[in-house]
Amino acid sequence: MNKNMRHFAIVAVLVLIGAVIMNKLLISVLPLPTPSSAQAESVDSLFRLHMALISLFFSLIVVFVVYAIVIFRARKGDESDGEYIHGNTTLEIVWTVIPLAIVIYLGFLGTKALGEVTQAQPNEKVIQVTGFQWDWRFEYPEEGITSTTLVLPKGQPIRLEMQSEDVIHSFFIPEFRVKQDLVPGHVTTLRITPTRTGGFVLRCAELCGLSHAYMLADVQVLEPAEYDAWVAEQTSQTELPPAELGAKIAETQGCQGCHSLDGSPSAGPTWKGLFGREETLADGSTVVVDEDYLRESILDPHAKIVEGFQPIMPTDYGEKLSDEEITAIIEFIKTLE
Amino acid sequence: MGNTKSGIYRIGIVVLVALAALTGIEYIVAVTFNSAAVLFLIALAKAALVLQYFMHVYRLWSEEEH
Amino acid sequence: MSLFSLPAVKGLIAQILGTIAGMALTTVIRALMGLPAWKAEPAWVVGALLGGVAFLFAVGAFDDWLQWMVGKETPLRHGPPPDRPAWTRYFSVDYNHKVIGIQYTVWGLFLLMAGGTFALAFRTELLRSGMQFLGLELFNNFIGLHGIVMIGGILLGVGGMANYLVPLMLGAEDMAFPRLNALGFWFNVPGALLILSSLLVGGWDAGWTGYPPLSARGPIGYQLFFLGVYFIGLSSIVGAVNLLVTILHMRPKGMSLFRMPIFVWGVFATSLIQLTATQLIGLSFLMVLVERTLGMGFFDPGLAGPGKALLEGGGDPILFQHLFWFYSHPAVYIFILPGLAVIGELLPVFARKPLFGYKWVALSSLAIALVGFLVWAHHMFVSGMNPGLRVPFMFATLLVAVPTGVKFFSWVGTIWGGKLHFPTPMLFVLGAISVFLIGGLTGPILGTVPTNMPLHDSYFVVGHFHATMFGGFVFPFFAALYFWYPKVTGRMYNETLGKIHFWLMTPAFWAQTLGQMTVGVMGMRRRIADYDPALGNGMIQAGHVVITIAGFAIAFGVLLMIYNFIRSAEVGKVAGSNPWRSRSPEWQIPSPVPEHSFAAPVTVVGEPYDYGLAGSTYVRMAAAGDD
Amino acid sequence: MSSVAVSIHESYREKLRNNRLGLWLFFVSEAFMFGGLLAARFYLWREDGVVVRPALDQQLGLIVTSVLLLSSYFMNRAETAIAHDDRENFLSGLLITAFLGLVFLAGVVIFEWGGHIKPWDGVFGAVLFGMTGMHALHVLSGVIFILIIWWNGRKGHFSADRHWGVEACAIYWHYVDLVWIFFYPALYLIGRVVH
Repeated sequence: MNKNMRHFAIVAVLVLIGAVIMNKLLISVLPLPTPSSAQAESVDSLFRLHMALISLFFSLIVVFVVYAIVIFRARKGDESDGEYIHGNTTLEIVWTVIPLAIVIYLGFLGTKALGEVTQAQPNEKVIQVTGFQWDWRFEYPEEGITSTTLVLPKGQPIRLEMQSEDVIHSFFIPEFRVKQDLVPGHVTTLRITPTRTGGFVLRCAELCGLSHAYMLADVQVLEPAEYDAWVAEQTSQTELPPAELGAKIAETQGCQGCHSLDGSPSAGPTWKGLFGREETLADGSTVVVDEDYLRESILDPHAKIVEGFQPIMPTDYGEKLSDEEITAIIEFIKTLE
Repeated sequence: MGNTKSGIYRIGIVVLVALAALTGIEYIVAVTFNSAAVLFLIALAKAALVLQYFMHVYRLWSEEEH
Repeated sequence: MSLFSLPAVKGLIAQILGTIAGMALTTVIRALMGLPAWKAEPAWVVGALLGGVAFLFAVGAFDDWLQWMVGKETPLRHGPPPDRPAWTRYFSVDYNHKVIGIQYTVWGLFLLMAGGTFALAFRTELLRSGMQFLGLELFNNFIGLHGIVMIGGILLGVGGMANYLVPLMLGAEDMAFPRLNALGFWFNVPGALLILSSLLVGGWDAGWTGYPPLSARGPIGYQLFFLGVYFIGLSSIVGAVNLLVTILHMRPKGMSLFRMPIFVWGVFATSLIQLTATQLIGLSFLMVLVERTLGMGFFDPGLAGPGKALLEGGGDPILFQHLFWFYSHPAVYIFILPGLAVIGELLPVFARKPLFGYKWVALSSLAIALVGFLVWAHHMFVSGMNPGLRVPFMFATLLVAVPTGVKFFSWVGTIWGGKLHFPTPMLFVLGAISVFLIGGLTGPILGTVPTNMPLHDSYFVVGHFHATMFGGFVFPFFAALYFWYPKVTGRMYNETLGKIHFWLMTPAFWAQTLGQMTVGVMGMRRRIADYDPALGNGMIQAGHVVITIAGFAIAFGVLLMIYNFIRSAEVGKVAGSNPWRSRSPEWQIPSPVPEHSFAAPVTVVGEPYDYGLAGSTYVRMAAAGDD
Repeated sequence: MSSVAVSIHESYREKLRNNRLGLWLFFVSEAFMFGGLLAARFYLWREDGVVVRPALDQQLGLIVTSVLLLSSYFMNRAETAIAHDDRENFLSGLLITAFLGLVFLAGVVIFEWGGHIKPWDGVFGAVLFGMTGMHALHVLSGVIFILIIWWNGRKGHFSADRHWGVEACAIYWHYVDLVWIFFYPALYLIGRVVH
């Protein structure tokens, strides 16, 4: 018994030293990106507590095991048995109850932090987020702006109302910590209060098909004054010439998710030099790309499939776009020599 | 009613009548006050009858003759 | 002997013919109904289904039951097929649980290596950012295939250990239903072939989770994937029925539940989950299958809106996730409970000391299995499900830590004060403890909703999951393979090669899992073919290099093990009946185990792990000479 | 000789015990699948949080439910008969059960599936056909099982002592009935009717 006590004393010291080292190690190999939202603070403090607990318990088990390996290893040729110890009910109860108390406390802290992260704020600004294969669109209902960049004023509580047009996507900006799926048929919400200005990248975090890896959007957090200037600039834009309007529509509709502008291969035919080109169709016939063909390909994309491509383009652009908008896109394609 | 053949037949008829009656009650409940909880309870009662008298669930934990 | 008379080959041919017949049937029926005769998708669905069934008939899995249907009785066949070489029994329907156990294990190892190969392929692609050689489509196919093929391989590995060991450890003659046991194995062959052949018809790009709506719109490969999983699920279910009946009813005299070897407890808990939860993954995939084939809109929101909505839409993708995770979370306990039980089984043998707190360890398996049913929605914290479900599922998830902790503390209690020996199986057990520890400890951080938000669907999850799988299944499975190898073959494996395997694989795995967690925290998402090299201040690239190299090191270690096993079966030194001085019943009979394992009925007269108690015995064979 | 006979009898009893437990475990397993379908029904058939159901032919529902209940009685009668070596009632009971099973199937396949809702009609169609289809598949396999037992029974198989095949067939049939006991109110009775 005395010998065991000495072992336990040594082990206890080693466990504490091990826990400190492990915690240092974990924090250095798990570098969280710079927290940039009010929500990130709640998440990060809980994260650090978890790291401390992981370090402590990891050290506890590993030190005991390694110590036992060193001290209790059988000498060469020693075929005898170890001590006949069956178990110890008191110990079992102790190491059931203590972890139980810890996890209940963790659950309590988690609930509290969840409340902070999802807490509704006064004067929230609503932004509507739409995800589709494989791009993002942001609408600002108050200002009447549609944008492909998510621009946010620093310090302003934001409520994102998010919808998907096709499959499940997920809204994730690592620096903001929070994440939320966009589900077809649902409107999901996410709250963010940006606390640091700068550029970030929004990344889709739910596998959504071919170009999932590239379903990104730029995010800009601006000082409130700069943000107001951006809003003014966006809303002052009137009456663009058709080709420029077409470029803007193509961007917000995510056409370039499948149709490149520089001739590089993608899921659909490139738009570079498309107008006037002769295309071979899947059935072997050929067609010269003119305005009628382009209009048909937008309204009824599966009518004529160019050889080497799949009939995967959505068929609902006729409902989404007006005639003028389709004409504008065609004008835009014409400019891409 | 015991273990005789006719006795078991008779139990079968009684269970059948009970099940039919419960089904009738289900229907009446549904068209009058339509309570999902009551309907579920009736279904449970019917299931218990079937389990006990038709499926002989007790044979699982009784050492019995054949 | 002609190759074509081998039942497995007959099965393969029948599967191909059955597929063609099913396609023809569909085409004829469509023509008769006045529809356009050829439509690829329904033709493939019916063809794949018929092909799988045809395999089972042709291999002979239903032979005896067909006889019973016409009123004939069939005696249980024993031994190798009478007019063929002995090795052919491994390619035939054989009713001996030891043969079936080996069939499971070998087919499982094959699938694990196939799944690993997919991983190496896309790991190499991820070595650098940008696309190198795979292409987006193939990349997405490979991540799904890696996932499901590995899962199939793990299920087969679990089945292999359980089928070989449970009857032997109980001192039972065989499994309760030998014919069902054989059928359970053979389901896996056409099932796995369906999954692998999905690549030929366009593959499927939604990952192994197959979430709709994405899975409801992609290529035909999805249908083969769903059907393949269905076959493997059937195998799980009939296997679980068999194991549960065996454990409950086939124990010899004196073998009370609390005297069973601890491995049997692990299998018991696992079988309870397999029996019940497996139905739900089958159902969820079946629902997507009919949504694609017949337009049944379970998960398609369609034109939902007030009024006529529910006739025209109203489906919900989140329902799929509930049904799917109801199986797929407990599934990880199916994988790890037998593995953790192997740890509990081997530690006493190599520590020469009783298992510390036997009852607590046994019941902790049951507790994990039961709590495991109440935690599925922690995969859905950010899915858009009812937000009110988050907190209860968070608490339930955190509770899993308690019985898992009991296991760890009991393992430490077992080795404390023992006389430890370190042959290869013991090394793998200790490796398993260290790896499962980091896997388990990174669980609560994912189970707590706020910290789950940044980590969900990131590489941190990948790191956590692989640590639990390697610590809970792969390391213990390898330990089991090395440990019972002399019992199965009668010869010892090469100890040096075994140790090289361990010292190669363990540090490599540690580097891999920590590397995955590191890049995950930097913002690396799961399941992406390309990543931003600027993440983590440019350090992410280095992380991926480490992960990839570690992956290849693990693969090399596994190849070394396979070589060791094949070579040692020829030249290994003869092992004798009990090289580890174990008390368990299977070690009290000759190696390799004879056709009828126990020459005489077994009686249990003591506790399983009374190492260090002089003069105690666990089992006694009536014919062994003692009264 | 007699000791051999006893041991064979013993082994039949042991097998019977195993078979019974195995079949019931299979029922437990299937219950999770049917339970999943029920969960889907209550998850999907709601409007603004209120449980709803489509307008189905109530008469048809009552008729098929009654037919299935009645068939369970005859199945019970057949099993009791063979347990008392009454071959005549055994065979006739089986035939009546199979016939009623086919009537049930006809009711579902011809009249219910021939109604105004089709599988591709939103969640009403999907759940209705999913639940009744899965159940009908089990009824069909049950009918085939009954006919196989009847065929063998006619050839003189089964006795009062040994009729596990009959018992298995019977409890399988009752299990199919048991599932319908929950499906009937879920499909026809619970919730507000939408149009």
